[in-house]
Formats: sequence, C-alpha cells, structure tokens
Amino acid sequence: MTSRAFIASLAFMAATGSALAADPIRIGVPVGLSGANSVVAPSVVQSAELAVEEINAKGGVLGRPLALDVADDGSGAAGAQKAFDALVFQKKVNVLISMETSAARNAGLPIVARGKTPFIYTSFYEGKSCSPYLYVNAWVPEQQVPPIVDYFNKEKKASKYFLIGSDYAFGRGMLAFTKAYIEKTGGKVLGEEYLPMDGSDWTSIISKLKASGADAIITSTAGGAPNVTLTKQLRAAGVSLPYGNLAVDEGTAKSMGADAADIYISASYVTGIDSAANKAFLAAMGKKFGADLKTPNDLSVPEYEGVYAYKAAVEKAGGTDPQKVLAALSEVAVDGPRGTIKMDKQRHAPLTMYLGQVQADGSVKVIQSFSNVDPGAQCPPKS
Amino acid sequence: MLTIALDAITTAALLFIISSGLLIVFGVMKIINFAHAAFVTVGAYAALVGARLALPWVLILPLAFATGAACGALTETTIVRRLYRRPLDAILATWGLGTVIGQVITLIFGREVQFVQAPITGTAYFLGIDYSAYRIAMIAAAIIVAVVFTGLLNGTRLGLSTRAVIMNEMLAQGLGVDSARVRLVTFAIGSGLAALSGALITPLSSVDPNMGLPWLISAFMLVMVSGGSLLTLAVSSLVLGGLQVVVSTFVNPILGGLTIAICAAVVLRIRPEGFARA
Amino acid sequence: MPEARQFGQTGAASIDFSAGLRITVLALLVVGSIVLAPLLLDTYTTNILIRAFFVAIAAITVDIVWGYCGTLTFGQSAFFGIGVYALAIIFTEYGFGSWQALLGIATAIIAAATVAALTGWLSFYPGSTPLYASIVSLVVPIVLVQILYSGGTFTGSSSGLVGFESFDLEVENWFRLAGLSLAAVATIALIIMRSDTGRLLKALRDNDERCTYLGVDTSRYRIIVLVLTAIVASLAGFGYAAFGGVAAPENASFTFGTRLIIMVALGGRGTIVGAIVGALGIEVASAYLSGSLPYVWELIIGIALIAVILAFPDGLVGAARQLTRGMRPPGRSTTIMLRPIETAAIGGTESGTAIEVKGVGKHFGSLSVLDGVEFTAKRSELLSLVGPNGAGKTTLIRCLSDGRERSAGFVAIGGHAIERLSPNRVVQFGLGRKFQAASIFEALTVAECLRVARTYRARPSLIATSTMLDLPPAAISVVERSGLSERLGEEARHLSHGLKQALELAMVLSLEPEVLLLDEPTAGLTRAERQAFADILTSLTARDRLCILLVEHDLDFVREISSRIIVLHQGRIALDGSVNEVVNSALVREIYTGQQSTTSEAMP
Amino acid sequence: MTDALQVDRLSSGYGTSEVISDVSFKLSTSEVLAVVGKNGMGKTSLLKAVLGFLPAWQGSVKFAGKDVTRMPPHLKRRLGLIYVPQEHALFQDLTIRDNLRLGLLSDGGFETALEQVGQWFPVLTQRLQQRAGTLSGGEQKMLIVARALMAKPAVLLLDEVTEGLQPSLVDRLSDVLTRFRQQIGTSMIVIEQHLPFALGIADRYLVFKRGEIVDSAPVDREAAQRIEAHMRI
Repeated sequence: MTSRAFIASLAFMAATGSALAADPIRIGVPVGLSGANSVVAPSVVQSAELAVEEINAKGGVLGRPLALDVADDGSGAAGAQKAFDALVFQKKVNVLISMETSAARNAGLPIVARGKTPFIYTSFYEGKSCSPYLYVNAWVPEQQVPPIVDYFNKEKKASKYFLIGSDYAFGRGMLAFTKAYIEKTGGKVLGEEYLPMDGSDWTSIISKLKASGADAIITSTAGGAPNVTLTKQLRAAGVSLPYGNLAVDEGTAKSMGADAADIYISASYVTGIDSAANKAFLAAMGKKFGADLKTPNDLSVPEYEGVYAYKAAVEKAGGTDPQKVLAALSEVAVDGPRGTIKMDKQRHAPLTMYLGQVQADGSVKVIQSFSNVDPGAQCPPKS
Repeated sequence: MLTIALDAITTAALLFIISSGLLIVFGVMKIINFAHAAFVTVGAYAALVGARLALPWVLILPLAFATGAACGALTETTIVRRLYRRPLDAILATWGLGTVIGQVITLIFGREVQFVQAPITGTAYFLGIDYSAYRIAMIAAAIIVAVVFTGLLNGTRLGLSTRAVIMNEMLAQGLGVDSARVRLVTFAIGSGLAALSGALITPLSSVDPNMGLPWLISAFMLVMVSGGSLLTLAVSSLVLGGLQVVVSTFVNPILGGLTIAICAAVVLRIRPEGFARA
Repeated sequence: MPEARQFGQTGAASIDFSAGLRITVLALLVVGSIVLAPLLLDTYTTNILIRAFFVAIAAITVDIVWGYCGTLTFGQSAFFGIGVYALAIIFTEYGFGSWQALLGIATAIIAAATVAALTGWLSFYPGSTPLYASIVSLVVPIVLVQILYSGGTFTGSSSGLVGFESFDLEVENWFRLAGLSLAAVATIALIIMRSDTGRLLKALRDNDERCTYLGVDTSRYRIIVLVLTAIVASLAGFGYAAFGGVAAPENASFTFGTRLIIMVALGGRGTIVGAIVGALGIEVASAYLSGSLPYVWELIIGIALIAVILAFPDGLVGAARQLTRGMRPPGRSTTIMLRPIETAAIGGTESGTAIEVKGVGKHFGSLSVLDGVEFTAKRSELLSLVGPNGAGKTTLIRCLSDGRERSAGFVAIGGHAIERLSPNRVVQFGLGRKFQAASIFEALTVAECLRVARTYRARPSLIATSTMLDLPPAAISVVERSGLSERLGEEARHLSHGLKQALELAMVLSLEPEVLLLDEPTAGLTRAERQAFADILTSLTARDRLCILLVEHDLDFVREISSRIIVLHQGRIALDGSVNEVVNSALVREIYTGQQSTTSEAMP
Repeated sequence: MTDALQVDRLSSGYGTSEVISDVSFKLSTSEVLAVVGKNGMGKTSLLKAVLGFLPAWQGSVKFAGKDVTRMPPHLKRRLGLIYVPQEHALFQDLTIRDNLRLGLLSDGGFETALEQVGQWFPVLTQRLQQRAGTLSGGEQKMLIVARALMAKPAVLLLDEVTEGLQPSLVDRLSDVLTRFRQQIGTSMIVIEQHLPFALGIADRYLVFKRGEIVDSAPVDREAAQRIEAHMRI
C-alpha cells in the first residue's frame, strides 16, 4: 500500500543517513503518489531508494551520504507547486530527480528556476521541454515512434494507420509526431481520434476505426484506466489489427492478461534486456523489496540511473554547486540497466530502444533493438 | 449506419443502467446523491472480489447489489436522513461521502487499475455486422433493470407505498404508510442499483477508485432532465445518449463527451420539467 | 420636511464610536502583520500563503454567491481559471510587458464578465430553482476545462502553459501584494454585505417570492452579483498565475470549484471571514500534510465536510460565534429613525378605476378553477372576496398579481394592462400583495425588512447602513399602531404571528400601492389583533384612498369592514353586491351551510 | 367502558400562531360527534393535531385509553384511527384499485373488502382500472369514504365529506355511514358545513370558534337553531 511503503522508506532513509557522519546531499523526488501517476509512482520511489542505498553503502558522494525526500505532487500542477515548494524551499534539496506528468513538471519549472536547483526529469514525454535547469534521460517521440512504425511498415505491410489517444499533451504530442512520421515514411493516416482523459467509453471511436479500413492502430492514451478500457473495448469489438501502444508499460500489460496479447510496445527499458547490468539491477531490486517489489519499468529505471548521473556530475563538479553540476550533467556518462547514457543532446539523451511484443502471459518479448536512437533537436539554442 | 444505431442504443442502455439508481433516489426524496459515483465504484470492487473468489456472475451481481444496498442503508440512516430539508447541503454531504468512500477503497485495494474478465467476450454477429457481444448484452440488462423496477414499483405493495409517498406524503402517512421506512428502503435500492451498474460496466472498463466519477455528471444530468420516472429516464438516455454518439461520430468525441451536460442544461432552461410530461 | 421620530436604545452612538475604533485598530493590525510577516516567515510558508491568499479571494466570491445569495455554485473555479489563462496565454503569445499586462487584465475581466453574464442568463429567470442554478454552475467549468484540453499549444492542453515571463517581484512583495489584495477584497465584501444592499441579497436568499412581489427583479440582481464575483475571481486567478508562472487546467476544474465550496462550508458560509479561514486553513494544512499522506488527507477533508454539514451548518466561524454569543454585546443595536415621506399626492377627488378584470379564467388541462370572472374596483373601495374552500379565491389573487398565471382574460391594475408581466413589473403599476401565511424575511430585522420593501422606490446604499428609514405614512402608522416601532432592531423570526402579519402589511404598504391584495390576513390572529387590523384597513381606504381586495373566511370580519362583497363559488362569481345584499342572500347561506334557504326568513 | 378517543387540554398551531387552544373532549365508542363552525376556525387543524400532523404544544390525546399524543400518524392509523381529509385526499394518478388498496395495511383480504365497497358504491368497483383523477367530484368523495370504511376503523375522522355533493349523494352517504356504524360500531368525528347531514348522523355536536369549543350538546330538535345562533353571519 503506497503511503505505508513510502513512510517505511522515509524511516529507512533516516537510518542510512545517520550511518555516515557528514551532512547528507538531499535528493528531492516529487512524484504522483496520488492521482493519475499513483500506479507507477511506487516503483519509481523503489528504484530511487535502491540507488541511494547502493551509493551510500559505497561511501556516498564525495564522502557525503545521499538522502531522499519524496513528496506527492498529486499528478497535477497545483500539487506539484506545493511539492516543489516544499522540496526546494523547505527541505532545501540539492537536486530534483523525478518522473512526473507534464503538467506537474511544467508547474515545477518556475520554482526550480527560482530556487536555482538542478532537475533531472526521468519520464518519457512528448518532448520540447526546455529550461537551463532541466535534464531528461528518458525518451521523446523521435526515439520511441520510429521503431513501431518502421516495423509495421516492413513486417506487417501496413500503410493505412488509425491513431487513437487521450486528449492531453502527451497523447496529442505523440500522435502528432507519429502522424508526421507515418506520412514521411509513405503511409497514410485514416483517422486521428481523441477521448477526454477521464473518458472510458470508446465505442464511437472504435466503430469509426472498424469502418475506416485501416490496417494498423497506434494508440497513445493516458496511462492506467484509459489505456485499459481502450484495449478491452478494442478486443471486445473483435479488433485484431496490428496494435502499437505508445503508453502501455510492462506492469499494466501483465495485469491486463489476455487482452494485452500482441500489443507492440517500444521502450528504452524492458525487464527482458539481456545485459549484466540489468540482471544485477533486477537481482538487487528483488533482494531489497522481495514481495513488495513493483515491477521495474521504463519509468522507474531512468530514476535509478538519474541518481547515478547526479552522483557522477557532483563528483565531476567537485561539489553540489548548482551551476557546476548543471554543466557537468551534460558531460558525464552512466552505465545502467539501459546501457550507457549521456544527456549531451540539448540536455536530452540518445537511447537504445527496444521493440517488444506482449505475450499471452503478459510478458514482453523483445523483437528488435535499435541502439543509440537520437532524440533530435529538442531544445535548439535560440539564435 | 447500423453500427451508429447500435452504438447509440448500447450507450443509452449503459447510461440508463447507471442513472436508474440516482433517479429512484431523486424521485422519492428529491435528494441528489453525489455519492452515487462512489456506490458505482463499490459495486465494481464487489464484482472484483467476487471474481477473485471465482464466483459465477449470477452470484457476483447480487453480491454487488447487496453491498451497495448495505452502504446505502447506512448512508441514509447516518447522513441523508438529517438533510431532507436541506437538499443543497445533502449534495455537499454526499459529495464528501463520495470522497471518503473513494479514499477508503484506495487504502484497502490500492490505486492500481484492476481487472475483471467479462462473462461474455468477443463479438456477436448481429443484424449483419460484428458487434461487441457484451454491449449487446447490456441492452438486455437495461431492459431487465427497467422491467424489474417498474414491476417492483407498480406491482408490489412496497412500490405502491413508495408511489403514494412520492405523490402525497401526508396522505400516505394518514393511511398507515411509514414514509421514513419507505425512504430508507428506496435509498438502499437506489444505492444497490448503482453498485449493480458498477459491476455491470467492469468488463468494459477498468476497476479503479475513481472509475465512477466520469459517469456521475451524465447520470446527474439525465436524471434532472427525466424529472423522476424510469420511463422518461429511458427516453432521455436514448435521446441524449444517442445525441452523444452522433456528435462523437460526426463531430468529435470530445464534444460528444459534453453533449449530455450541455443539452440537459439547455433543455431544462427552455422546459424546466424536462422530458417529464407536465 | 416632516419631523423624524426616533426609536431604539439611545446611547447607541457611543457603541458606534467604540465599534469604529475597534475596526480601525483591527485594520491597522491586519495591514501591519501582512507587511511585516514575510520578514519572519520562511520562503516555503511565504509561497504557500501567497497562493492561499489568491485562493481565499476566490473562496470569498463563492461565499457571496452561495452563503449570501443562496446559489450553491461549483462554477467560480471557471472564472478563476479564466483569469489564470488570460495572463498565461497573452504573456505566452505576446511576451511580457506593461501593455501586455493591461491587455491581460482587460481580457480577464471581459472574458469572465461575458461568461458570467451568459451563465447568469441561463441560471436565473423568473421561476428558476436553486438546484437548476447549481446544475449550470456544474456545467461551466466542465466545458471550460474540455476547451482548454483540446486547445493544443494555444492553451497547452493538459500540461498547461509555463515558461512565460511574468512580473518580477520579490517573494516578500508578492506576499504583501496578495495579502493586501485579500484584505481589500474582504473589507469591501464585508462592507457591501453589511450595507443595505447586502441585506437585500440576504432577502433574495431567504424569500425570493416576497422580493419579486416587492417589485425587485431578483434574477437581475443575481446575475449582477454573479458577474461582479466572476470578475473578482478572475482577477484572483490572474494574480495566482502571475505569481506561480503556470497555468493548468485544474485551476479551472470542477474539482477546484468543489474544493472552494468545501473551504467555505468548513470556514462558515455567509460570513466572508469563514471563507478566508477555510481557504487559508485548507491550503496551508494540505501543503504540510497532503505531501506526506496523500490519501489520508483526502479522507480527512471528506469526513470533516460531512461532520460540519451535519453538526454545524454554519461552519467553524458559526460555531465560534455560538460559543462567544454570551460574551458579545447584544447585536445590531443601532438607532433607527422613522421618517414619513411625502407620498405621491393622491388626487383628492379623482376616483380612478383601480382594478379591472374581464373574463379571467384559469384552467389546468380540462379542469377549470376560474371561469369568466369579471369585475372592477375603484379607489377607496374595500372589496371582500368570499366563498368556500376551493372556490378559486387565492387563484384569482394570483391571476391579478402575476401576468403569467391566468389562462384567459384581461387584467388591468391602475389602468395598466398587466399582459404577461412577472409580478415585480405588475407591482410597479401600484399593486401590493400580502400573502396568506405572513411572508417576510425571517433572518432580517424589522427595520431591514421594511428597507428591503422600499428597494424599488429607493435604491439601497452599497456602503452605508442608513439609520434613516423613510416610509410612507400608511406604513408608519401600521408600524406604530402594531407596536413594531419598539422592536425595529429585532430579527423578524422572533416576532409573534400577529406582528409578522402586521410587518408584512407594513412592507407591502411601503410600496405606496394603489391596490392592496390581502389573502386571509386575520387567519390565526387574536381578537384584539383582528380589531386593530380592521381599523387599519378602514383608515387605509378612507385616508389613503387605497383600493383593497380582501380574501376572507371570517364573515363577521368581512361584514364589519367591507364596502362591497363578491361571492366566488366553483370558480365563478356567484354574487357581487353590497354587504347587506350578500349577507341576506339565500344563495350564500346555501353555499356556506349546504342548507336549503327555508330558514332564511327567520333571519333578523 | 373507556372512551374511543379522549382529547385533553390540547393546544397546537403553525409556527408561532396558535390555532387550537386548550381543547378537551371525549368520544365514546360508536358515538358520532359533529364538529361545526365556520371556515378558518381551526376545525381541520383540530383533526390534524389529534392525528399528529400538527405538533401538540400542550395536552394529550388518548386512543382507547392509550396515550398516543406523540405517536406518528402512520402508527395511529395502524391502531384503527382513520382520517378522511378534506383536500388532496386522493392519489389522482393512481388507479381506483390502487387507491383502495392503500386503504388496507396489506393486500390480504383486499378482495373481500372490495366486495363490501361494491355494495356501498357499485360505481367504483365497476371502474377499478380507471385513474382516480378522472372521477367526478362526487365519485371521488365516494372513493375516499370507501377507502376509509373498508379498513373497518375503530375511530373515523371525516373532514367535510359532503362538500360539493348534490343532495342525493349526501343522503346516500349518510345512510352508508349510519349502516356502517351499526354493523361495525365505529366512532366518528364529522366536520361539516352541511348541518342537516351532520345533525342527521351525529349523537352530539361541538361548535368550534377561533380554535376553541364554544358550545357542546347532544343533538336534539333545537340543535339546529342553537348552532344557527353561532353560525349567524
């Protein structure tokens, strides 16, 4: 249960904190413990806890321990303003490392700027969020969409696409890019439909889809409920076209059971990545959280790596001075479960992307991988 | 074309099922139960638990109804009973109750989106097109709900007493009807219906602590427009639900989502008694 | 200038003085603490409070619309949101600058006012219900948020707008700005709500029908209030966004609207102070608690709301007041001077037709309650309308005072055809209607009730609570004879039944009507009260030359005072004649006693 | 023997206005009591106070010796105290059948009761499925009375049942009531404008004026004159 797990973690942090003498480097994690993100948030907190524990066990950063401050941003702007205020001005954290909704992130940026605090954003998003204080180590459309579309074009001989999304920034942002990319690669988009974020009745859209004669679907809904309702209703309506889902994560796919089978996802992390680093990471997570373990996913792993990225930057900068750390963040590279990651492309990072297919048992089978996909020009310097 | 018709009818069916509980409560006590959404959610979780216990659907539905009815009875005796003279405050109090129930559910079941497998899956070949079998089943469900409760209201002694209280409470009391009990039972039945509808929509939607909320406004509007009878509710559901589908199909689903609310407000402005025959 | 007569405790002046002193001191304290506080508070608390201040302003507008005017509104958040986005969109599109700022403010005001006017027109019309108004207020934010979501980059959709340059103030000064704005808004609100206009708003809430029959266009007032509060809320939003540098759909959402209501409900509706307490309390508490225990926090709010609604509907402030009631000096003890005004000189000899009724009918489907009713009445006539229950007497009264009631026929009051006009317009033709059950404003004092009754003759002040009560002589005489003059400062709800009846009569007379409709005014009065009432009515016809139409069961009373009697039976006029004609008619005895007219000769 | 109904120093009213002041009277078993007086004198309020629709400010109401002053109306009905209101006494939108069904506490024995009604007012039982609202004024009155009688009440309170009835119906009503009383032994309080009817069936009368009893006596040859005196315009 979220809040209990979270309180426990606080207690734990306190313990490790006191283990080392010097005053700790504080890491703020504003995250959606309640609201839309509350399903995935616990896994994010867990991976942050693991990273901090590992680092402290090895003597911390420049001899100082790391301490976590988690705050609920309610997955929205108002909550985020409170959370960022609390972390930046009350807890006086040295850095913010978190996965959040775009609304929450945007609400936080002005506060981060006023507090001159570095902010490592570890959630995939619709792209083009730029602030001198903001670094992103997760994917943007330019990195996620091409694998699916290319695969559908080539393997499924798809050319007529139907796009369905939730009516919010991520949904519209992703599909706008997808549409452009499909048309660039010679495909056609027969329909692009949105339902309000809290909408749960996709009937009329599905009817349109069935009428359209499309030969592939790509969806980008809000995580959780809308994603599930759409998938279930697609299945109930007997839609069995190639189905690329830009918003489903492994955990949700697993819990959805049979309905999720054959969904194609494109991610920078799947548990099935066959690398020593990933295996070690999964083992450590399993050891630390046992039964309470939330399946690590494309949102929680970047958090884990974000903490290490900050460690590297501080060590390079020889201290926690914000400006120096910000400069260093673009230069340090971190080896993690997702491979080697360096946020050197306009404060975004090239990533290895994996095209996966959900199996009947809900597990994700990696079909193809594309190494070092470039994020493209997210924040071109203003001329 | 036929698809649109089916979409319209099945949508209307769902709306009808979900609003009927709210309507019955409003019809008898002129109270808007904003905890309705929460009761819908309760029903869905009841179904979830039932499914986990591997109960058959013929047992899951009664279970959901019973759970909802129990919550309703408790609510009436502890909260609503004191607010009959303050209908606007009743809206607030039940809204508060709604959040409480939502949070309690969260604390017990967690925030995670959960799932209930549909008893009927896949599509049915219907009038020459493949259509979601479960949605078609919903039409039947709506008709059953309508028939059962119309029957209950017109066929039974309780129904008679209830109608008597609706029409003229003082006279009914004079004839020995215990109106307090009628209100209690009605509220329980209304809440039970809400829960039942919650259980019925789970196969189409996900189960999460706020799943009921998106339905609340539409249900509320439909009840206002229908002005208090199951028949007019059916009419409003068909008209406005149909309109929603049409707008969703030919304009866009976002506007479609607003159709019911806006149309209802306008209809009531022009014709305060809504679809009810004056 | 007729001399003014003074009632109520003297020495009230000194109380006024001390009150004035108290207020000045209080004001200084508030301003002082707002200016100094940021020096003591840490940045975090300061930021929290700045937002809380803006939210509190929005909460105040909710309190005015709901607490004072009685419309439960979920919609104020929409206006707040309009302000937020007015700033965000304009600064994003055109960058930051002085003219952009002005444009932003202008947009915020105009947009909010327009939406509010539209909402008001939809919500408030003759015969609209509070519930309907709530429904509309529910739709507004939902629609607005949906528009914001689908607005693409223009509105920033779900992510909202961010990164626009905004006013560059020190946090401390933001605190002072927000704090002082809140203080200002609160003060103005308090002044207006305590002024004569404020009383009028309370009157609307308590008894809309009575207001309508006092010639007040209640819908218009409600719409005006909505527009003004919308503008204030919008400006609050403007400030909120200017400080936060973010615009998000949830600033306009129905959820936020509900949150505002909860703040007011917890703090105490209808007190302004309560709104502030609630808003600051919840905002600050949530800032400290919700971060660490998200679900429990929501749970607490929900439970608190239910508890407050059930246990103390007046919220914390209300509860506090009840506790301290004993300690505070007895309320509203201002001196009130009754001052007779020159009534529009009633032509000495002219005896115009006051009421003209031709072929009036009222049908419900096939059933007809009134049919072909026809009569005229002159000035200084006292015309009694008698007949058994269900004869249609009250229905006839309704048809005379509300143009929309009758299904057939013609009615003119003071020579003006009432067409299909609503009661407040008919009243302006010189009609006054007194209801059967005394219809007054329970929560207002006697003096306030009378002042509200003057609204359409004398526009009430926005600021002052005037101590002069200008009334037509007729009203004053009722006030004095009935002994109300001794209890002007008392809340009407504490009056006896008889005094309530007298008060309502005085209120109706304050309209300076030419035609007076009285529906069973003596029901439940004591013998003495009845006598007093009879005298008043007679002098009204004799001295003030009113035309009175009296519905009455008590035939003794009728015989005593009428100059003419109309007998209504089964919706038709059965008899229309002098007192003696009617009293001795066999027909009447039959109608009343079901007795054949055999014994009628036996009458003395 | 205990009185069917015993009202002792009862005061009641609406809001702040007292419409029943310190009223006391007894109704013994199978007695019929006529309450007369002009409109607006509180006769109806008296019945409402007895039934508990109006709160009793002071005094008590005893039913067959049992204090029922604070008992809610629906329980009094279950004890056999039945009220026939003057206005809104019908469920206009319900069928005649349903209106009659509401006369009994349960549907058990409805059919037999229905036969009884058939004997009193055949016109009703011929049109059971018709909406009550479609009946003529007179027929509606019959329905109201029938609904009350079929429950075989111990005490029956009739408020202006003859209002708007043509003489023939009034007579019909009066002998139905008289016969019924002989068969069942029901006590009745009859509020009436229609003196001949009231005095025709009553053993005793009360004159009610401004919430007080101003005269009470057995019905005899001079009763009419004495009441005239009070009623005189």
